[in-house]
Amino acid sequence: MSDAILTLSDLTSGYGSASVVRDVSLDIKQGEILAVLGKNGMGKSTLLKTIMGFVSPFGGQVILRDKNVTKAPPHTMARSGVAHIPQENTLFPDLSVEDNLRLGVNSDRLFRQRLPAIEPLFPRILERMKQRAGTLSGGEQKMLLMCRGLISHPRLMLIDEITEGLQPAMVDRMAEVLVRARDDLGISVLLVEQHLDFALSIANRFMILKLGEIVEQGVVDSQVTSDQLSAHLAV
Amino acid sequence: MPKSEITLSRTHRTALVGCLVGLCAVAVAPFFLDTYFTNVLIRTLLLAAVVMTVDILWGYTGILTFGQSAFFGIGAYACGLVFTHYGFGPGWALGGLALALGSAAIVAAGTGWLAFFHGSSPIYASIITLALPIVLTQVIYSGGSYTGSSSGLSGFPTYFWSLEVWFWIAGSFLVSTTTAGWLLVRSDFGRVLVAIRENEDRSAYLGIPVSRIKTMLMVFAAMVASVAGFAYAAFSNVVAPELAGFQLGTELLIWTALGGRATLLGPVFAAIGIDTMSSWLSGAMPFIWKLLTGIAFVGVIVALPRGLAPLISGLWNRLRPQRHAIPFEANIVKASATRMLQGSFGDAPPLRIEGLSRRYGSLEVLSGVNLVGKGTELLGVIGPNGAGKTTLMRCISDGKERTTGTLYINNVEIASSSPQQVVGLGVGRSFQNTNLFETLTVSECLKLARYRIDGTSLFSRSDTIALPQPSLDILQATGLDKKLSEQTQNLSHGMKRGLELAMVLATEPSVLLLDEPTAGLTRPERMAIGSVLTKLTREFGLCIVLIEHDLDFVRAISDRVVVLHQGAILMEGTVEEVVASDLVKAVYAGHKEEEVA
Amino acid sequence: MGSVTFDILTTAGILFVVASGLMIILGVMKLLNFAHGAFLTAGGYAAYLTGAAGISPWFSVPLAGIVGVAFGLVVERTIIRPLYSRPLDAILATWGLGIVISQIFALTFGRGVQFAPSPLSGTIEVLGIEYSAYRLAVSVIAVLLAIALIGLLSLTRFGLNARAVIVNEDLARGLGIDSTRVRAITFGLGSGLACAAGALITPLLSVDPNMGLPWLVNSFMLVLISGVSFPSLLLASLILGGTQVLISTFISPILGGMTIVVLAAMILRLNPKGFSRA
Amino acid sequence: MKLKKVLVGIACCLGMSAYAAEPIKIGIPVGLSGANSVVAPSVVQASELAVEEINAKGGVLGRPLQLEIADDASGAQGAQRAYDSLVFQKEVDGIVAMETTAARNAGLPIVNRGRVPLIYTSFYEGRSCSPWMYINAWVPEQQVEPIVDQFMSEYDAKKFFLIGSDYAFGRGMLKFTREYVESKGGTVVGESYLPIEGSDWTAIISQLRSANPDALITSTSGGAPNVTLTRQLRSAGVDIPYGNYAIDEGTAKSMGGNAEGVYLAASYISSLDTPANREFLQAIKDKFGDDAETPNELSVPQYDGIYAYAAAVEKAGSTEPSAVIDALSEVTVEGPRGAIKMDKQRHAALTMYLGKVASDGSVEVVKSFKNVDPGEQCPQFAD
Repeated sequence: MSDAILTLSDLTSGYGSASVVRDVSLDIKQGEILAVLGKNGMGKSTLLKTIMGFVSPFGGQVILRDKNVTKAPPHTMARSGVAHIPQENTLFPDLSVEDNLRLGVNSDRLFRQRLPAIEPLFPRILERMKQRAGTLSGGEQKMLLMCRGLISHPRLMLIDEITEGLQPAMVDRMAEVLVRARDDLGISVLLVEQHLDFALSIANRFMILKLGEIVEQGVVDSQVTSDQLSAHLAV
Repeated sequence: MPKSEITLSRTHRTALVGCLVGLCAVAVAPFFLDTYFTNVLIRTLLLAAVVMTVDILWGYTGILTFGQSAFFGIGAYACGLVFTHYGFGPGWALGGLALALGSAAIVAAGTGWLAFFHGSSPIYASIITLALPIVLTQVIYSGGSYTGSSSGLSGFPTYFWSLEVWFWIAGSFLVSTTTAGWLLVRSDFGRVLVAIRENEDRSAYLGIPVSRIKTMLMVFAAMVASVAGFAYAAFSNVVAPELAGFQLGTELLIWTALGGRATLLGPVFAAIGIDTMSSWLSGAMPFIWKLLTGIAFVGVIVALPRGLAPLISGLWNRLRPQRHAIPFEANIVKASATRMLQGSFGDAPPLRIEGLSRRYGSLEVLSGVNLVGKGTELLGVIGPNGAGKTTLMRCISDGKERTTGTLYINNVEIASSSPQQVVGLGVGRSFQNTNLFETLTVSECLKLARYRIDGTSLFSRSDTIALPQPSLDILQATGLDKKLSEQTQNLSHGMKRGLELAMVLATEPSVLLLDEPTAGLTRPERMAIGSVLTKLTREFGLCIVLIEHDLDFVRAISDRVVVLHQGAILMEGTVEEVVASDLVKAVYAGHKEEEVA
Repeated sequence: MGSVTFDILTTAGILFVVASGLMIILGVMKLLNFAHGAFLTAGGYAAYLTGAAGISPWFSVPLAGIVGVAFGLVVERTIIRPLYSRPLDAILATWGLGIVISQIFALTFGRGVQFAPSPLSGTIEVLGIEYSAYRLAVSVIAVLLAIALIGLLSLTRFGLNARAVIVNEDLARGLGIDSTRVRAITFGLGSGLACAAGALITPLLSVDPNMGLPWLVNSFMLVLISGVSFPSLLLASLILGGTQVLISTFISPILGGMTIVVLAAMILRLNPKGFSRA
Repeated sequence: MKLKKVLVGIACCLGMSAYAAEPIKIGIPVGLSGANSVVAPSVVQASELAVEEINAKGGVLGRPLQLEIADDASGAQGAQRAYDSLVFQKEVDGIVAMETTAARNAGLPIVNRGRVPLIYTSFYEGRSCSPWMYINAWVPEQQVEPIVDQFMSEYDAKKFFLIGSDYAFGRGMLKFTREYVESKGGTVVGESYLPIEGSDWTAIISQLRSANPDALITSTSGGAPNVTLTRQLRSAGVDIPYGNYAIDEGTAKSMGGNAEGVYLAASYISSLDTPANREFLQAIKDKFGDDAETPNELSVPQYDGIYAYAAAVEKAGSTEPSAVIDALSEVTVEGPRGAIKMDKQRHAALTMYLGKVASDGSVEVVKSFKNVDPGEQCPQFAD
């Protein structure tokens, strides 16, 4: 138990009367990337939102390092070291890049302290601090998201389809950032993805969500290839 | 409409009994009351009728109005002004009453025009109703000796009938208006009001003219209030600006809140009880009395939002022997010769979109979309999240949404039509989320959807709902036809989806916009919906635009697929073509070069 | 003509000061505070009490602000917080609160008119025109307040958090911003501003239990018409306040009294966004 | 109800053996809440004092007086409740009312219906007539003359500017003022009104300054509008002769220096140096001690009104309403304001005092005008 950063047990949640996530149990260890794969509408985003506290679960538990946080509100989760990078409405488009980054940290003092450490990872973002975030290109916005996530010094990141619409070079860049975050900083990642190659290139383990349930899971090694899994995920 | 029968419905029977009991009470009461109480009650009964209208506006329809006193004041001043300045007699009295009704109706219509339009916020509407009595009082003040300014008008000739007569007039006015109100809120139209309160937007998308209904309701409520005001002035022989003031308007709201909003009788009794009590107590402790009502008001709003009436009726229900509630059972019949079945709309395609774009500030969500939807065609719209699919739906169903572009529905340009007008052109839209009208039953929801075509009855409930064949099919396929008297909040997710679809179909659209109609459904449910959709296009000639993530589902039913990406159409073709396309694969898998678009 | 210009500028300043507390609450909390008038009154009594205690009138405004913040925090916790999901009920509850507050003042201080001393009296000559010194001072304070509020929202941490909550509350919460706390602080700040505004305008007026009421509807209109932006509020105060002064001076003060309400309602009817995009 | 009367009767017999008879009930509808609540306590005290004094001298026709006080909330609706309660529930014999015009107008139909003599004791805009009502306070005819005359003679004022609140009293007073000024050869260079709740006089003050009049006369509603106007005039540096119809001694005092130099006309000023007034002031102080309210232009007519009613009952020999109404025009009351007889078309000729506010807020009597006639108020009741 104790080496798991996050443990879910029999988590069920949804909206109104519809169960979108059903009996999901999983755990993530420190410094591990767990890829949750599945098509659109299979409950992946809802799973992240439930962990984060935006959606209250119908049943089951969310344990963050031995602490039951099933009913914790989102800001408490964020302050306990969980960084959520949602898929939609992710930035404040009318705020400057700098303000968006500042919102990743609780205090401006910490923000200034941590900024230099982040700089080498995202050189292009930091050149545009005064620009409005909405004017960044899609790829730059994704980078800004990662940057904002990392500057909060999270222990766990919940990342929702970060590669969507990214060009290959950017996807590689993103993979690099995530691997460094895991290996150098010991950050655990729950990675919701449709981009199989990307997910499998960095994840330690994977699981496949279908209609809200885990239908398959395993360790990512050379045996697991995207072709095998794509049966579940086929376009 | 069913032929009227001699037997009364249960609702009408209850209303009749209640009305008779009320009239009896009014008839005998003066003989048991002393002069003082009769005097106090005559005024209070008239005010209670106004409170009843506040409850219909606020409690049932969700229009928080501070301005109902203005119409009361208009009625009172119509009486005062006519009798003071023009003449007195039966003719003048009727003329004054007509003046009261007419000017109240005109002012209410103007207020409605100001306060209710598609996209106006409820807070804005409330402020307008607050401004109304303030402006009106100002006008009265500046009327000099014509309106009597601050002093009001007094001592004008009036009918000095005995107190009993006035009591009977006031009492029967209250009883009759309350009976009418009671029937109204229990009629099909009453359900429409509740629907507007619970989900104004969705009502508009079912083709219900929300703003017009609100305005009309305001006009009728204003007319009732003005008659009450007229009688008040004629009885008390006094009119003063405070009768039109917002203080009285707020008091009406307070009584409604304390009595229990949307209970109709609660506010009426609260008005009678509290106003009588305050006649007693405010003399003894004027400041404390106001303070206590203020505190009670805040307390009730925060802790007992439904007021005191539910507490009392709850107690009553526990005390009396349990009666079997007979659920309201509706008959579903097939609508005769519906538009859908007629099929033909000429040669023009049902849906034509030219150069559509939508910008939010600097963000361009849709740009230069051209699209034609033919009859008998199921057009799948796919694309990654954020591609602008839902925005596209919104632009088709609300003329005010798009930034540029032209849109034709059945060859009619939609210009800047409001959603209910677009529904009238033949567009039906279902939504992603399924929060329908929580407290309405399935049959009430279906009736709601037929509002545009079948209209609604003001004071009764029809037990027959005529639905087009496809709606019936959906009801059967999902088993909803067995649950017609169930409240929608108790339905399963799949059933809600089915109901949503059945409702949209009940509006008899020629273009059907479906936003992920199968999200969160089980496989058999999906298949059932899929076959209904296929049937809709093949047999009923509908043009369906379907947003869907599940490509298997799309493949099974769709003729043509449009891929939307970053607000523009990336490609168009059959499902097979699209699936085979590397471009689309790339978009979905995330390999796509940004430059491609 | 010159004094009319001053009338317009100072009226706009007063309107801005009076409406700013309402605006910040509406902006962040999407709540129209119907107790705003009562908060203005509370500020008036704070100024009166400060004067009665012999403290320099210059301190009455900050003192009123502090009292207002404390009171606002209590009100938010007890009355407002349970009603976040019921915005129309929140209107009613704050309205009821307004009644309660003014009755408490009536019970404590009586219905009579009280006075707060003015820190500045008489006139000063500006650009060759004798004009009321305190009105000019209020306008200067209004401009400073506008700068301070714009600065608060665009430069400070709290402002950043508040803007984040305004634009996208869920995202803000996901970033660790306790939106409940932001709302509470906002309500405190809004009521503090309202009380301070009450104390500020009191030397021009007088104090009685209903002194805030006449300001209420005009403030609502100004705030609704300017969206959530202090520059727009400044603009709206200038345009609507200016029209009011012009109509009052050249046509009739009685029509002038209705100008803001009627004009704002018409503008909002024709363009529901008002000045917010201006 | 009958039973209750009997019980009350028994209680009286047992409890107050000095008075074997049933008390005469006098209803006092007054604005305990609302705009008039500021002066209401002084009015109630004056009424209580009058009743106590009369009862101490053996009552009226051997019967004690008894007060029934009801709140009229300073408005029409409240007044209807108050009059309903007094006339039909408490069944009072007479009513002495210091009220707003709106409240009085609302009460009159009830008084007519219940046939109860009413003495109205508040100054007002004039010409309110009812077979059941008498008025013992001033009307415009009595108020306007002293101030305008003073401005014309002392300051040689020709151009007058008039400011008012937009309500019946404000308009009524200024209408009469305009007529009076013009009849005396002056001109009115401006007449401006603000809505009754309004307290921002900026625009009107600008109009005033550009009109450049010799004198200013204001008739606002009492309370906030009046004091804010005075304050804003002072801070705008207006220092022409200034007559104010709405100011009273208490307000002048509370305004401190702001009211200095303001002229007012009144039928009662507490600093009047007459034996009757000294006695009255002492009696108030003795009865109410520290809680005593300063008597004023509204409470003293109330005191007189109760004496007038008592005298009329005494003269009529019963509380029979029409007899009392007839007697009311014939009795003279010697009160703090001097001798007052309501024989001028239901109104009374009054001695008016022209006062000027001193720097400490107290009011100095500048001049007095003996027995100013109320003029043609209710010609239908002319004798």
